[in-house]
Amino acid sequence: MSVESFPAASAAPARANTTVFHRFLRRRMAAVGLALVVLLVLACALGPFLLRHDPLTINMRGRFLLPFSDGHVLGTDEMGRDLLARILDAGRYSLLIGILAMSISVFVGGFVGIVAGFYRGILGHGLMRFVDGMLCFPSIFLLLTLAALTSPGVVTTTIIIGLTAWMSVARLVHSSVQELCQREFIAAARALGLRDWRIMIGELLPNVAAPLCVAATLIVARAILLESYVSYLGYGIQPPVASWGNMLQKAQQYFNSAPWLAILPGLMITIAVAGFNAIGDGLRDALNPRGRPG
Amino acid sequence: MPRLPFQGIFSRPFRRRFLRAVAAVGLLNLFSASVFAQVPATRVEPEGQVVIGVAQEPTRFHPLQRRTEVDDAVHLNVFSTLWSLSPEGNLVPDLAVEVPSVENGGISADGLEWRIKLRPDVTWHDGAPFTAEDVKFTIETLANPSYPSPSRHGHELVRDIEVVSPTEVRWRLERPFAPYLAILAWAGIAPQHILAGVTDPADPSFNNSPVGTGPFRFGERRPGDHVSLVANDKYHGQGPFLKQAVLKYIPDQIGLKTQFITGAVDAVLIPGIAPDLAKEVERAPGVKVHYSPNQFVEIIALNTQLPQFQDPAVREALYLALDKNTVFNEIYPTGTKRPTESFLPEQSWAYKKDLPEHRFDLGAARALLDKAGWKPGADGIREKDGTRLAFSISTIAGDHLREQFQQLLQQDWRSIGVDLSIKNAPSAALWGDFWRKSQFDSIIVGLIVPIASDPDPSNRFGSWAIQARGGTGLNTFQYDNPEVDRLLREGVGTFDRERRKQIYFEIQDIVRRDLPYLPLVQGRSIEGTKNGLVGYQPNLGYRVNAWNLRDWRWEK
Amino acid sequence: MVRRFGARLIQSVILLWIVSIVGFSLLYLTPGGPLAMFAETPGMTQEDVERLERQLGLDQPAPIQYLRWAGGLVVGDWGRSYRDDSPVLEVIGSRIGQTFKLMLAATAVAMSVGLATGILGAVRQYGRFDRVTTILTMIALSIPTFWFGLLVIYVFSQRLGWIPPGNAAPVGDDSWLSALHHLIGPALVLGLLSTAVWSRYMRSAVLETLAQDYIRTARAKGVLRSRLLFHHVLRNALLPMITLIGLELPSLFGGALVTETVFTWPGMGRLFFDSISYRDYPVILGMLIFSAILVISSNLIADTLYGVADPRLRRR
Amino acid sequence: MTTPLLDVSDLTVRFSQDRGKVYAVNGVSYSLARGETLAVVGESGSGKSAHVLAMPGLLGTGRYTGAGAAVEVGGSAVFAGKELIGMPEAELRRLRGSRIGFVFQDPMSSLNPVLTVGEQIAEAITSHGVSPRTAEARALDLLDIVGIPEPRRRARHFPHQFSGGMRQRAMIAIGIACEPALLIADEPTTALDVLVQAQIIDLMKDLRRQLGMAMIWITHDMGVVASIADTVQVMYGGRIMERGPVRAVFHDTRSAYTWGLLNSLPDAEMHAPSLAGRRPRLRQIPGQPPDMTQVPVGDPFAPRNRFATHRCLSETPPLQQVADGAPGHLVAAWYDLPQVLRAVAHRDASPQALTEMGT
Repeated sequence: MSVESFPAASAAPARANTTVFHRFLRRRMAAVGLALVVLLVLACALGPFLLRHDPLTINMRGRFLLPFSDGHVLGTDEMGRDLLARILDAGRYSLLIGILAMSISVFVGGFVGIVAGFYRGILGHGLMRFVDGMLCFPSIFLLLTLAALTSPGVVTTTIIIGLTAWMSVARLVHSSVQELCQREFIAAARALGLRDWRIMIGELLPNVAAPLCVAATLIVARAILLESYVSYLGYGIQPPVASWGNMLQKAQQYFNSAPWLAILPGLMITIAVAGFNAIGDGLRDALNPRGRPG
Repeated sequence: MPRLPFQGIFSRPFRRRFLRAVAAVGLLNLFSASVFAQVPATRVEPEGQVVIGVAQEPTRFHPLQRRTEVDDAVHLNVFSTLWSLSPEGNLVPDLAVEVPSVENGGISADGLEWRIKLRPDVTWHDGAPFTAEDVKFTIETLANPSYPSPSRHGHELVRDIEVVSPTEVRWRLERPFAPYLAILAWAGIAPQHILAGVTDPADPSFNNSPVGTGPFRFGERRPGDHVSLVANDKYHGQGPFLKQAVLKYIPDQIGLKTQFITGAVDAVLIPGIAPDLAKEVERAPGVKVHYSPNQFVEIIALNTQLPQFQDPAVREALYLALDKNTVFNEIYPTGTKRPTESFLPEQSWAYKKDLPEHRFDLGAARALLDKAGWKPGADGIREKDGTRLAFSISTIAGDHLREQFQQLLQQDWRSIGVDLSIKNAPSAALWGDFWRKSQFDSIIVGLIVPIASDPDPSNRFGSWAIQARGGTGLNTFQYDNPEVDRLLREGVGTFDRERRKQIYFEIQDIVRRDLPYLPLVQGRSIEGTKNGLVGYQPNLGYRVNAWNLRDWRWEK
Repeated sequence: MVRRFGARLIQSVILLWIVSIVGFSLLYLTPGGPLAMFAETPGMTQEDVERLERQLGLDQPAPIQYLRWAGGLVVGDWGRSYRDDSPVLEVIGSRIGQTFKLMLAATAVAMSVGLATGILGAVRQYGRFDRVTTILTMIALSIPTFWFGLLVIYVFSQRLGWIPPGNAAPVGDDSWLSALHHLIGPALVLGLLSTAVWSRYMRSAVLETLAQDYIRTARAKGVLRSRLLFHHVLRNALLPMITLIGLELPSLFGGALVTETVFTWPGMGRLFFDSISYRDYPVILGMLIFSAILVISSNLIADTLYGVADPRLRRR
Repeated sequence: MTTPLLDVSDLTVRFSQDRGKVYAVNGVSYSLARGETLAVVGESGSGKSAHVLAMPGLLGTGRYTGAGAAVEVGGSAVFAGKELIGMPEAELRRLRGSRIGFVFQDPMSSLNPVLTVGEQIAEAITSHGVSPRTAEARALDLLDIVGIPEPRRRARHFPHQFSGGMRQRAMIAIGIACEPALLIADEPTTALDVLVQAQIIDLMKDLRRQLGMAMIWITHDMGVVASIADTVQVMYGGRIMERGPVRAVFHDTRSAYTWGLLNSLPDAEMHAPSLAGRRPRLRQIPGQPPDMTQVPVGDPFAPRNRFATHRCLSETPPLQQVADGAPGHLVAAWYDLPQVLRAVAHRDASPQALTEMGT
């Protein structure tokens, strides 16, 4: 005789229907991160339309202008281009590359993870060993080798970053799928004679969506960082296209005479990456309230 | 931009004398200035060290194998050549007692028999005596087709090499070949007593501890950091005055500049100071900045076989729309580059001064294109017969000044209806088939056109030198002009310098008119030394201005 | 234990085999080659270039080149550098010391600062210190290493003159004091990211440990607070940190690459960039394999150590 | 009349979390005599563990809370003449383990996995000023006392090398290491299987007799209550619902909640292993447990109580002596349960039907 199994007196039953979003917003860092990212995306998306200056217009007679001179809020760069316009324009590329590269990793990683988790056997094993192998290379190593050996540009940089970041996604998805495959509903789906791909897309994919979302957000942050590394080292985005990384690379030449040229893009990278990181952290906690804090 | 062997042997005075002599003797010259450098000097105890910052790492010290310009900084100080090149362009005897000539009997009248007398008092760094066997071994190895020598150019003509005595060696050339004297001024003599026994040419042991006869012994190499050279107290010439010379590898130009200003290095050589930072460095206390001309001519090479570029009007319009003034006032500050219209350095005797001067005139450029039938399309880009005036421009990714230049061009050319896209690549990708087989549209490149000691540009403009069409040579412009072909053939067929000069003047005129490339500037190396360091002397005969470390010292 | 180790060892060898194929194909498939940079050498003819290519074995088909190279790997002959003909292992060996020194210093910074802040933050969760460190670690995780390095050089070297702008040591000065002085900047920069990672992991490990029943038991016994922290909390919370060393290694190694570039440090990072720009294939491949071995073996060692350190996994 | 060992009056416990306040214990008063065994019964969240652990400062008032909750404890709890509430942590620490011993529910998670069992027992002794050497010897004695064979060998083992029952014996050894005046046992047998449960209960009965200590035994198992306790105290919603001598409470039940507990007997069919795990599924008292985040008003059980009156919902009943009951039998109810039950019995309501009516 026992009373233990009476419905547990939950501490907050009234809020049991609290949505993930609310839980997310209750974390201050996450909310700030979301606000930063939204602000940044809006500024980069709309800013260039609202500014008087074109990010590509060169004015060799107005180079290295100080901030707030001649109608240039942040001054001009080494080619006399408006720095604010350029930073926002660069942000479009940096953010876009981050998001596209993330999509590639999530797509490839999700695909490999689901397939490998669903088909145990040689296929699954082989795929996961390949993932392990790729993970043995420090990612910057892999990235730079690829970047240095191909012709640089927006498309190649995006693909390369995407292709060096998918392995962790594959691992994550693989382990969730393996766990899911133990569950009854998958067995039921199989018993019903559903085709494999329908089980994978219809049953498994929705169930790995939550961890995938978290991983995706964190990968955006990582991809933005990686893009900046590669571009900084001269193997990434090439002028005249600006990205925060290559603006930094060009600006370091003038670190002594015009330090703000290098400081601002670096700051933007930090803000964007921190924003996405904070969102990712918040999402993870919100989706998994009993998970580890911090 | 690649700076490679044999770039600098053609400074004007040397060449002038050389050809005067050729004209006089009909074949080879006697150097009036073949002074004996081996006047015994009172030996000064070497003291102090100098740290020279370079942005490439010296790694190859084997005198018989391929090397880059920064390796030369070691080679020229550890090894000796039979004779060397002075800054004035004279050949100065080093291991040889005298530079051979017809007049002193070193070279036979027909130019085929060479007889070299060697100094008896030279020892290798390991104490072994230097003899004629070493010279024989060096030349034979360089000529050996199965040995990985960088080039057999010239050496392959040597026949019947023979050691007459320990201090005399002689050989026969298969045919008269004047440039061989200059080529030998680049060939460091290798120790036969060490290398004769090494069967595997890839054995790194000699590379890692080379033994020469030069003013400095090889000290040590800390990979990725520095190479140190130590004074050779048994050096057969004057000097050295420094106890130690260090080539400090600092991988990027900005780091190099920073460390020079902060005093961590005493001199900056390869690749020197970036032009846009020269003024900043000049302002720093305690340092001197040198603007030393080099052999590079910077151009925008055009792939003339592209349909856009086949029309000469397009090439001319592009040149008219090139804002050289802004480039040389803003991107490359005054004094750091010298605008040019020719492919030859101004120091060359064949350099033509009065080529038509470039002018910047966007209106004229537009008018020219209009006249030639290139009509602006809906997007403002001109087209003719279905060909859009759109093409790409390439250069080495990361060369920030050229990138700035490209972006300026993009804007200027857009205004005459040209769509220019930028397509840069790392050097290893750029200089392969992309460049050699003319796969580019246009490319900014620094060239050294003459080969060895001659201004002859056959390798660049002869229609037989187009690799894309199976030729051998570097006519990557795919420039094909029968008139130029004829002149080139005539130019190498005569020894009359005045005649040749006229021919090359004519070629410069035609090329300037045809514009297979858009000429920009002749380069200057911007190098720096600390105050109090003396001995730095630019020498167009070598590709690194650390050729004479034996003369460097600190002022008392 | 031994059997587990053996199985892991076999897995590792298979991994290495995969790694070698991936690495080789990567380089083989890319355009350009080690002799491209001699293209603009006047006096070097096309024939000269082809002759040198033959001598380097670059004209062989890919599978032959792979087998030749992989066979060498097994017997410890990793090929020769195209740049100076030195054996690849020797080339790597000549640089790895500097990189290890840097990584070690960075790890020392990261572990001391990271563990301390992580513990303090967890012990006073949501306190002011915890809030500040949480924000700081987030920034540290997000800041681009090279940019931070540039700032450090600009402020502490060029403006204040406290630390040298780069290099491992001035030429000819081998004193440890000078070496230490040169190490400060790069170690701090490289250590920043790891510090944040360590701090976060430590914080959550401590929090998790604190929530364990046995901590309540210890308190119920009346154990002194200091003993509670060091004997009960840290002993348990530090255990998973052993594996973190293994997990952190690849990113630390990659970070060293970037930091070395900023601080002109003569280690593996510089070697990597030089090798890439010179297309020194044997060295690039060697470094890829080397880093993979490093990662695999460090994971293996970390797992083994964990097995030894945690009594639940120990077998007598 | 001797002074009680523990005198609790109007004890309140509140957790504040980021979700708001939780009213865990709302004014609990009772006293415990020396040598007395008190069983505290209730479901999870009834405040039965919280109120007991709050007194010696084990509910997160210490530095190392671990949970994201701050705890406020109010009221008074006098232990052996000393006020525990508000006592500095350093002083509390000295009490814990020496005068007050503890045995917790899950011996696996309650023992530190990386320390040997011997170390963990000895630590309970060294923490109170005994030299390590003495403590070690004492630890071996204790292992022997709690019935672990080969103490010398076993002391060097880690918890994972022990069986469940042996772990709990070790846990008990820790609890009694300093011969405390009060042993707080928080569901010490819940995690054990039935056979081992009985052994542990026997052991603790023995020890209680030998050491003459008082015991607070927190449990949800009425069977255990009957076999070990002198007094039983039924808690719900952070309040005492009914309290009194075991016999009185069991046979003269006055609270509807107690009555519900006693009648929620598992029947045979429900002993079958469920998919959920080791515990059999039991019949439940219908309805939701109370929302502890609201300021409590009225009889907390009223919303689930079939017999609740309007008064029950609005006014909190005080804990009072049952007018016609045994001395010390207290109940907090506005209704008179025996009377209500008699009325229902007329309509032929089986206990089972009755609970079902509650829905």
